Amino acid sequence: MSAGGDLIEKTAERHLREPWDELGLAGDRAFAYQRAGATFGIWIFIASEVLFFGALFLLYTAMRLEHAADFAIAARETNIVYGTLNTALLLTSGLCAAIASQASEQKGLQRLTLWCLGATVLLGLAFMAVKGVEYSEDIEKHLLPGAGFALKEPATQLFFGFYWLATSIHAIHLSIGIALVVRLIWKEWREPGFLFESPQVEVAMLYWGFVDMIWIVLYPMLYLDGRAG
Amino acid sequence: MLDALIPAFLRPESASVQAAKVDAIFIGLLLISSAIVLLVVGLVATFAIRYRRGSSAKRGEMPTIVSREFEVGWTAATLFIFVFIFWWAASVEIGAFSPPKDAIEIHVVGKQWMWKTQGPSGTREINELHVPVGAPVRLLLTSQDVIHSFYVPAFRLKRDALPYQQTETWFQATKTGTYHLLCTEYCGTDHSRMVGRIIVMEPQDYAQWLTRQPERDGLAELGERLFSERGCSGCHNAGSKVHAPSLAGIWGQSVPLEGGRTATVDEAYVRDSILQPERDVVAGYEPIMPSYEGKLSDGEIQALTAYIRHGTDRFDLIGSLNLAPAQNICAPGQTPPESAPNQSLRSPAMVPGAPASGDTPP
Amino acid sequence: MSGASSDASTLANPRELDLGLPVSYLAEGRSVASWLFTTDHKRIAILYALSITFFFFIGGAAATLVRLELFTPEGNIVGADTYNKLFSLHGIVMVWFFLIPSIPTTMGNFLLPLMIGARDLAFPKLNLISWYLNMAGGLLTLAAVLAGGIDTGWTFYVPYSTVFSNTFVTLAVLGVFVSGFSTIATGVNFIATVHYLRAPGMTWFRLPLFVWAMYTTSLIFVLATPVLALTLVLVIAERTFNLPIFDPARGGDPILFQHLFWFYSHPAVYIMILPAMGVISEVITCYARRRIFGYSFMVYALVAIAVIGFFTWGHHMFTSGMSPFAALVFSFLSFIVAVPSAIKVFNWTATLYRGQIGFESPMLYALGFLGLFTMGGLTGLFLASVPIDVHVQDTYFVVAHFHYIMVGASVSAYFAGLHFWWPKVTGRMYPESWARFAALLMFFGFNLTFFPQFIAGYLGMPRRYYTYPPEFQVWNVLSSSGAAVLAVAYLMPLGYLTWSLFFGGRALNDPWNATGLEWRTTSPPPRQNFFGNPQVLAPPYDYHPEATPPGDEPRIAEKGALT
Amino acid sequence: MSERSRTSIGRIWRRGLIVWVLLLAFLALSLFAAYAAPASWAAPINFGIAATQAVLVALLFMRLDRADTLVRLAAACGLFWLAILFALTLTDTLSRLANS
Ligand code: HEA
Ligand code: HEA
Ligand code: HEC
Ligand code: CUA
Ligand SMILES: [Cu+2]
Repeated sequence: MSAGGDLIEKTAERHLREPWDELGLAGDRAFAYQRAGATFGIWIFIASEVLFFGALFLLYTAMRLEHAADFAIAARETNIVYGTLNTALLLTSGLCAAIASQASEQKGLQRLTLWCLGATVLLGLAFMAVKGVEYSEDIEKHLLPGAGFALKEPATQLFFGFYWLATSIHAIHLSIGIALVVRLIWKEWREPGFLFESPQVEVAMLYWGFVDMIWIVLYPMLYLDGRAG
Repeated sequence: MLDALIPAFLRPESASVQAAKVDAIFIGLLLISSAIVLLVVGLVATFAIRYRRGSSAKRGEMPTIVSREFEVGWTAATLFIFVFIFWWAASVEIGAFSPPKDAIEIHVVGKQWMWKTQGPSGTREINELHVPVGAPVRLLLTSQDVIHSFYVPAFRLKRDALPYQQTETWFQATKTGTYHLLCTEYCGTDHSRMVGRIIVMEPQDYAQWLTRQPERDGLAELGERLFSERGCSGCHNAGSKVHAPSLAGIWGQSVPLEGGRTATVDEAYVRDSILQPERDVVAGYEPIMPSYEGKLSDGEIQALTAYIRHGTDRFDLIGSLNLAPAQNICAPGQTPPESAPNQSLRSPAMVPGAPASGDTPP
Repeated sequence: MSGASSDASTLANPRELDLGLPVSYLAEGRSVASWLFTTDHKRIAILYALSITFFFFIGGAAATLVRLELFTPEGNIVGADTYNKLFSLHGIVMVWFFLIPSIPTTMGNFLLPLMIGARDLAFPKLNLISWYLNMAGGLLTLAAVLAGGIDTGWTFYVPYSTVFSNTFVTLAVLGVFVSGFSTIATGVNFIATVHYLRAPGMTWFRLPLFVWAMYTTSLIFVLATPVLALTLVLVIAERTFNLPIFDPARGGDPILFQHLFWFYSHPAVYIMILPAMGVISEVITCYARRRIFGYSFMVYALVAIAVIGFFTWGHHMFTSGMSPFAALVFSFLSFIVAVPSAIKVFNWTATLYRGQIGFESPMLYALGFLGLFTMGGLTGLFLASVPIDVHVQDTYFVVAHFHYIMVGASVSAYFAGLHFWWPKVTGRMYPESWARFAALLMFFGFNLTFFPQFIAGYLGMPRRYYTYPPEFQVWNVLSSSGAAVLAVAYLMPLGYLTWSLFFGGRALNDPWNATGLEWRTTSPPPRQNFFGNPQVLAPPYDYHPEATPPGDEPRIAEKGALT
Repeated sequence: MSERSRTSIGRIWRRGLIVWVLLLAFLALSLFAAYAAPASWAAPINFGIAATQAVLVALLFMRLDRADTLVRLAAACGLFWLAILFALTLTDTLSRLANS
């Protein structure tokens, strides 16, 4: 009982312990453990998100199989310049994110990490700006499904239903990504050195990479169909 | 035979070819399941009593190999039983899949909250369907609004009616009589009142019935005009903003009134409703309907009544839904005209990628 | 005798009452804030327990009104629209705010770290956020009810829910959507915990089956819920922004909605049963004093159910207009998924063989579970046979089927677990004879309520019917009377368990003489769960490897109480 | 961890840039294919390219190439379950389409 009592006293000082405390791990292994746990956690979440977007893509697949011709007509109406530009922006931001994540693992690369995070945010914001311009042009062109829709083939409305939905869900994800990265930058600013080996950088960057991948798939769905001929 | 195992009051009426087959599977499954339940519950009870705490039954270590053998054994056994049941059920399903070529073709349209049918030679009915006994009947279903489901318990028949799509099923009645027609896909407020009757008749009665079907007469046409001219449609039509009951298919139904009474819709009731609407207020509605006392002549009221009786809907379902007209209609007992099976109404094949007719899938 | 042995001096001795030991998690901080901002998995479990109890009674009250209305064939107590809102409320609340979170978030949260010898879940803050999301979702749905209700049924089928219903669908759907995030977060948390925080020696095949059940349930949480979330987003988008997605008038396909919905909702029914199976495995072994029969098969069966459960969703759509080819595929797969359930039933039965079976209330619930789950599962096979399903689809046969599993099996298991771990959670004993009486009453009331529904269903009574053809009245009267009994039976635990919090005897650390790490600490456990580093040296359910030694039995209530 | 810290800045950048250039090249390629390839070929080509790009991002930006088996398993699970969803739903939609 005395040994137990001892332990309790010790832990009373550090009131909230991390769950991995006292798993019999050496200090730095515990840290690696925490990091690995966080990475694993975010990957499970990404698997979950794969199904979220997967269901959306399934919807597209099924509708397009049924209305191939109308979908081609509708896809021609999207603005390929903005679409391609945005794809390039996001791919570049993905590069910055990847570099940031790898740089954060190494001593002495804090500045690089910070810069890359900054660039990631800026590219993300640029994407959103382009998307905003594109949206307003779409609205001008009456591509919002409903009364007064620009195209007459009925299933073109389905395509644009999907277009608005998919792009806005993607934009919401991207905004969350931007918020996460801004938070990291803010934390580093408040508490220099925070970014070094922080599992949070890895988590945010993995999420960013995932949002990137979603756009990579959306691009041919929304912009490339029906261009030939 | 087998179904004699179940007392009559536990057995739903069985009035179609399919019903007998379904009941056979049902009873088969019931026997298997009872055996399983008896086995499981029996074992649990036996063990619970024999090995209750403190009983003197002998306990000891179980031989270690047993466990594995048992596991594999009962896994294999259940798998075998399951595959057998599946095979049995599936073979009945596949066998009953496509309707005979000479089936009578009936179009069914579901609509909140009524069934409209159109049979051979254009006979139209609401919440009712007359069919001859012993002849296969093929139903082509669709819906004007939400999903409904056409259910005839006595035939063990059910199929959803989907908006802008066509589904199909078929049956062959084996017994004359009147059977429930129910809607079993939840479709809004009066889902539970979307019920009707299937009337199975002897073929000669059916042929007679067919000839007796009145065309919609002039009176109802007049009523229809009045219905919109006098503003009834403003409240009573489906799209209306005013909360008023739909009059579709209410003829002969009993309606619940405010205060717990019910009334049957007949000439007198409709007349009362028009002249003294505040007297019998339908349960769940405000008494906002104006009285038409003095504003409508007796003749006009009769016309309106005729209209309500014969259906308030323009009943041009084939036209409005762009369905191809039925091609192989024939009176029972006759041979069908040499008909090319209507390609666009072909049933979905059992095999994906089977040679498709009409337009090729993308 | 303990399978989980440890460093004897630092661990609480399971056979002693720990009077001198430090504060339990319950006593650490008594302010409201210390509860609302806690990251202690045990306190979060209590928060969940409160919220799901609340939702259970809301759902139960709606069910009571439904049954009252169905007493007579005419509509006389509520209007048609109200009735529709009642069963929708009942289904939505019971499924998403009671049964899905029930066992995982209360017992799972409380016991998972204890059972694997961890201090907490891997992401304690995320755990708290989950609870808030769950509450937010529940309150949004309740707001929809207060605003005027929702009448789509729990299935939200389009186009009724998107185009035709003019009730508060968006709000309610939003509520379910938000609660979906809560379950995803819980799933992520559980999976990471099981992978990373097992105590030394706790190998995968030494995990208690309850932990395996939580793990497999979490898999479904993570992989199925997002599809529901997306589907609900589509419904919201179609309703509020008029985006055409499923609208058949603009080329959409309502059957696609059903695929997406059931891709989630069929696996979701396994979310509701797997945790129950976990609880039952713990309870049966303890009161039969035997090692579980065929541990590894039990594990494989759990995993198989979780995985194969994803292949069978189409059996809800046999009459929907789905292609008949697909119907047969789904029918076949539905039979396959029943095999692992059969393995479990047989193994539980075999576990009883040569045991020392006692009939404390958790065991009564567990035995009830066995029978009712078997009944419910077997009627599932009826439904999986296409020709029979064509007849009974959307009739009371289906209603009876799923209540047999969800109420008869899962809720029984919930109560079994509640009683079993009550001493651990609260440190108090409940009055055993009351508990036994409630268990028996529940079993009786349950069968009276739902067995007649099988008959009514086979005779052709459709579900979601507010008025019905009078020939079905007999069955409905029986069913409604049963529901009254059931209501009383459910109110009883509420009463005596609350009583026990204040007046119940103090519980021993291990009143049932059970194995498992959760019993190797005080009742209630301290914030840190253990006094020292638990270490696991043997497989679980190490009840009596050889013949039962005399005296190896639970210390029943009287002996377990201090006063 | 120690193995990771040996990676120099140069290597990080070099590797990242190569991937990035590849990704952009693929983007250009798919843009070209969308206009130049025959209509029936365009979709498979474009989705094939998108898949390749996604794999590149997953492996080299999100570092699946060096991740634990456990993490890879999580990613694989996502894809596997996605496959279930697609396969069984399309079983129905395709067999209905093939006959309508
Ligand atoms: C916890 C919930 C739960 C569980 C576990 C199950 C389990 C099963 N369910 Fe159930 N089901 C629901 C909840 C559940 N269901 C709900 C809520 C609905 C309705 C939804 C709605 O429409 O609102 C539904 C509806 C439903 C339908 C659609 C009915 C319809 O609407 O037409 C079908 C059809 O196949 C079905 C089948 C099955 C099968 C085959 C199993 C199997 O997993 C069962 C396996 C178990 C056993 C088989 C018993 C034990 C086995 C033995 C003892 C072995 C020995 C047996 C033999 C050798 C024969 N269920
Ligand atoms: C997890 C799930 C769960 C649980 C626990 C229950 C519990 C019960 N359900 Fe359930 N039910 C569903 C899930 C569940 N149900 C679902 C998903 C549907 C389908 C909905 C749909 O169609 O969309 C459904 C539909 C459904 C119907 C069909 C409605 C219809 O189709 O028209 C009926 C009818 O009898 C019913 C009855 C009951 C009863 C009597 C209980 C009882 O077990 C409840 C007992 C509990 C209490 C009674 C509460 C305790 C007491 C009080 C609150 C005090 C007040 C009461 C009194 C004083 C009497 N339920
Ligand atoms: C201002 C709206 C309004 C107008 C105009 C109106 N009704 Fe009604 N009607 C109602 C309402 C509300 C009810 C239900 C309450 C009641 O029974 O009074 C009703 C009930 C009825 C009923 C009984 C319905 C039932 O389900 O039993 C009939 C029949 C009827 N109306 C016929 C007519 C006819 C014919 C006209 C035109 C000549 C007409 N109504 C014009 C609002 C209207
Ligand atoms: Cu129509 Cu229910
Ligand atoms: Cu199911």
